Amino acid sequence: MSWLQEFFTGAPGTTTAVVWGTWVGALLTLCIYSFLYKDNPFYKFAESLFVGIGAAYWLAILYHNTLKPKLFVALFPGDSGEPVLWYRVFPGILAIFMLLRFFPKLSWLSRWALAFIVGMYAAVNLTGFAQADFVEQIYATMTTPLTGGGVLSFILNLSAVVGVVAVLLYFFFSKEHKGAMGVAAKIGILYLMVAFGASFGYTVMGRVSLLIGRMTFLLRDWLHVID
Amino acid sequence: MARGFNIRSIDRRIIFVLIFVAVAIPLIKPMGLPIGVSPPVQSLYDAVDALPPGTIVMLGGDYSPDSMPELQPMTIAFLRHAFKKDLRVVITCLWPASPPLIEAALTPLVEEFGKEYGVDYVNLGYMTGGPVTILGMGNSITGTFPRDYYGTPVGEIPLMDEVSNLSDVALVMEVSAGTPGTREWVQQAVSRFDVRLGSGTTAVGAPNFYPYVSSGQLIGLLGGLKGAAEYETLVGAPADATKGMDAQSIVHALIVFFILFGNVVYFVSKRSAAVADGRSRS
Amino acid sequence: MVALSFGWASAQDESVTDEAGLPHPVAFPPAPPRDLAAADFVDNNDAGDKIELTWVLSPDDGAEEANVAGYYLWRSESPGARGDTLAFVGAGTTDFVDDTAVPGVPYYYSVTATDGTSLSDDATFGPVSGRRNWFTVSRLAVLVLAGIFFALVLTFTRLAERGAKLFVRRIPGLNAIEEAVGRATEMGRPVLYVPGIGEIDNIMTIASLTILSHVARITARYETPLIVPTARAVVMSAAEEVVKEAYAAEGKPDAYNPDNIRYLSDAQFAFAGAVNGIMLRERPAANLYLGAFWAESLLLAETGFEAGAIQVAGTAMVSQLPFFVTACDYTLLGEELYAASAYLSREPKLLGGLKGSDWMKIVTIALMAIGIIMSIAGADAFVEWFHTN
Amino acid sequence: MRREIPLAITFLIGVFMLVDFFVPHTAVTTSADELKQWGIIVIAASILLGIGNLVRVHSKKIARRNEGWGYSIITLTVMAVMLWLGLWPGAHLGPNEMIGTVEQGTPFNWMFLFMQVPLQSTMFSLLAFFIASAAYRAFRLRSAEASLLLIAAIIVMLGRVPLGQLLTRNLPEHAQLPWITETIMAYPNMAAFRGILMGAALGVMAMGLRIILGIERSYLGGEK
Repeated sequence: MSWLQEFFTGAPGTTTAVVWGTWVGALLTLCIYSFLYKDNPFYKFAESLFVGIGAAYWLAILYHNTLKPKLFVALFPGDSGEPVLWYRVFPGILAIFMLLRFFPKLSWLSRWALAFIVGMYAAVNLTGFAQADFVEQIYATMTTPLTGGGVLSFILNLSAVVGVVAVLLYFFFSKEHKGAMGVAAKIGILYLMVAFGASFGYTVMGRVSLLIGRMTFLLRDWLHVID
Repeated sequence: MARGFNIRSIDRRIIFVLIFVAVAIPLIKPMGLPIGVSPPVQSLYDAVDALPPGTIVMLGGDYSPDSMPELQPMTIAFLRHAFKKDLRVVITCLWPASPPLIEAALTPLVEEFGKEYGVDYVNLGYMTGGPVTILGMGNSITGTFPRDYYGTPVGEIPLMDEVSNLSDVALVMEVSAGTPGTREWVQQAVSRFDVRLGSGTTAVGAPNFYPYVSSGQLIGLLGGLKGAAEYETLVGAPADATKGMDAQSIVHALIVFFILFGNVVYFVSKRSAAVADGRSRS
Repeated sequence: MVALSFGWASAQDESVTDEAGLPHPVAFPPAPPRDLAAADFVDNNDAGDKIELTWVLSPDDGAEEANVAGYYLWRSESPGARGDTLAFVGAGTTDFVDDTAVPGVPYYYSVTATDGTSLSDDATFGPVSGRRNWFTVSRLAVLVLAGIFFALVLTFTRLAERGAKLFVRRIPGLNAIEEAVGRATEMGRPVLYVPGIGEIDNIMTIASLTILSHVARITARYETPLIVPTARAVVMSAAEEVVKEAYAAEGKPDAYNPDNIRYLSDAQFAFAGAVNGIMLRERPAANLYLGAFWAESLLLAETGFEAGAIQVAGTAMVSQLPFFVTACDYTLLGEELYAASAYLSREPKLLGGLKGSDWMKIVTIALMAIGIIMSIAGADAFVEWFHTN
Repeated sequence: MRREIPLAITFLIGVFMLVDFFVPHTAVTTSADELKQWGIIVIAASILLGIGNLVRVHSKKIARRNEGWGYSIITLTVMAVMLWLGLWPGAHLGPNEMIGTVEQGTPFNWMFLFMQVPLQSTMFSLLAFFIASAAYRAFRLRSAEASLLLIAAIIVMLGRVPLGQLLTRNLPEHAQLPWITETIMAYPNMAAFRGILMGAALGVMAMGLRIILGIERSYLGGEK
């Protein structure tokens, strides 16, 4: 397979692999951009490549980085000198159960595996959100630095406390939004709109950045118009 | 369209061409607009900068190619800062696509700073599991990542002798494109194991994380390409993010113009339509 | 050279050291630190190997003369001896966590101040031993608050199961949905209902299917065509069931048209493109987008707006809400989507969760108010109780 | 039994992981740590399941000659090639396993960097165009709320780029766009997201409780 070795040999960035790769990448980029004109076979071709390579890539790296060290080597270390973790037989069995989903007669066993991870994730997320996103946020609001920072800091920090309370009340459903509750909800919606506005601005920024990234690839790596 | 031609239903392909031009021209003819640094970026930089040489930090690379233009510059700027300060870096990935992207960032930097794999830095590769994996690292990093990206058992990697769990890491920099990412790190590592966490996120995610900045759960935050450009400025090595800022400025201005102009056209035509429509409602 | 290994090298050249590498006590040593105390340290991964030491600074620490350079800490297994050097810490430090203790072994600790050349007298404490702990006390707040919340949720769920009338206010978004459907009926044009591109196990998709059932009953009543494009095969079959059932419940099973529940494509942009095609060809007068949406939200809302349809959206995907708010006539924000589904279905588990969250929010607001007052008043113990790490 | 055993598994694992959060004693933590490793393995199997499903969907499409079945052939073919390069020991040239860098000469990595990377990153950069078009055609100041949203958006869009800094650099500090933007982000935006976050946390906690107690069983799927 010497031609393949040659393909990858050379100074960094100038190998045949990189030169050809850049061309392939550029053509695929243009295939996707053709969608801007309208949906067409080039776009569909690129999209089907994307799905296939993505899935196979994931599978391969899942095997090398997760399944092999954690399951296969743990059970059969061979001469690597690592200890045998016999109890990894159990998750191994659960993993096989999970895949029995493909066999209608035995697919009920896959629920055991599913139940295992659903239970684990339910608990891990429960404590994670309870601590970091609930109790810690209460603590952070309590310790809002209202004093000792001057007038502007006082106003801004107070506005933050008011905002947290108003947003919580906006999403309170056990009482009609009338009277004092109505006022709180109105204030809440103002905060939400400002936040969504910020989110809007940031999202625009992100999308534009992706385009800049691709354009840099086309103009620099492919066409060498810029450096 | 069915309504017949008017300026409102202008072919969107014209808009596409304008956007294309607004990105390409500033890239070809840069203006070099100044980059100001925002407080959440400064505080992250200061925290990293204050670490003594030899300190072990962790880089969490959790993104895929679709957010690479925003996040790859952050990874590069952070690694550059860390290598410049002689910090040692342990890299972990919760997204399957990250390890080769991180490798691509590392290759030129390792050459430039003369760093040695396994001594100055290590890439532990991808591990599935998200929050559970972070939790696992709180107890044992080597138990959670038994081998590195290249399949070497961690027992054979000198740097990993000094790292047993997250408390042996002075700071974690999480470069995050979504789930699992910054939120999971805050929940499972910061709150649970008292880890010091800084984060770089896509612009789409950044506004969500300000409560964590305010509460101190995040020591700093880089939001999108601008955040990356700010970090590049602080590290003193302007690169891709900084170069993109001119185009970013021009396109933002163009989009703001579109919103304003679109609204003016809309309300003017609605008023004239209301006048013309006065007698017969369709 | 203990001092050197802690990066404290300034005084090292002049210091006189014994074999153990420690400075000799010579003339004017600094005053000793006081009140050394040691206690088992509880942390989130407590194996009983951590003991926390605290002491009061030497009076000379920070004073102009005889400045203290730092403190040496010793650990011994017998009283009256310094034992092994544990650590050197810089001036101004008043605590240290020894994380090398063997659980259950009694230790005697000593601390001395040093100015770099001489050592003060010792402050000692002991015996103390590390314990494997059964509860992380700092997390009590999480346990208590989660406990209160769970009690509320389970109580309300039980009440709902017993048929108690639990009040939930009507979400204005539902009125907007009904108006939009009414408008389409008036115009004799179809209603388009997009249940998002989430999988069937996504709670937004589940909430959306509840609302779909409500919408289908209205369209059944008025015999207005209802088009439901889906991006997931499983969601399509679920939507079929929901719509068919609603038409049957309204006594119009014949008006149900299975061709209008369509699977278009799993691919995000291909799906959006196909839905846009429906909007332009079949010209629905009302577009309802309820469920989990990602980047395609923008493409749908834009085309629908251009086509002149009344649009109502609802999602808990925060990053997509801005686009819906600016391009749709009405938008259900985040939790409103779930509340609308609980309101319509009256399912006990949904109502219990909703009511429980509601009252927990009131508890939270009250706690925050008290906490802020306490914090300003300097009652730190109350506030710190909520600091859980 | 087909329902009871999964519900019991969920309950036991869930409760044990909750206990692990509060109890630092090694009697709990040692086995909880190993259980987390098991969780990672089983999750990996669920990813295999997802990929298997993808293969099944495309195979069916080809077998039935559904619309676009030709594209399904492309998907499955490149998938097979990529898998062969990634898993078959004879297919690689690199020093370390099949993965590695381009410099080390692995075709697997070449396909990732020069096919997957451009495809995936270009796909989402399309949104820059779509957002611009929607900005002109659909984002309307239709109500007080939408107007407030768009005004905040415009300030942030200009304040977060160097242009905004340049335009307002001669104004007093608190009138400069970058300062206003950071203030919006750190106060009203922070407050609203904190409120949303706390509400969402309650939602996740209630869902977790229902799953562990077996009140919520929809994840177990059909079979009435």
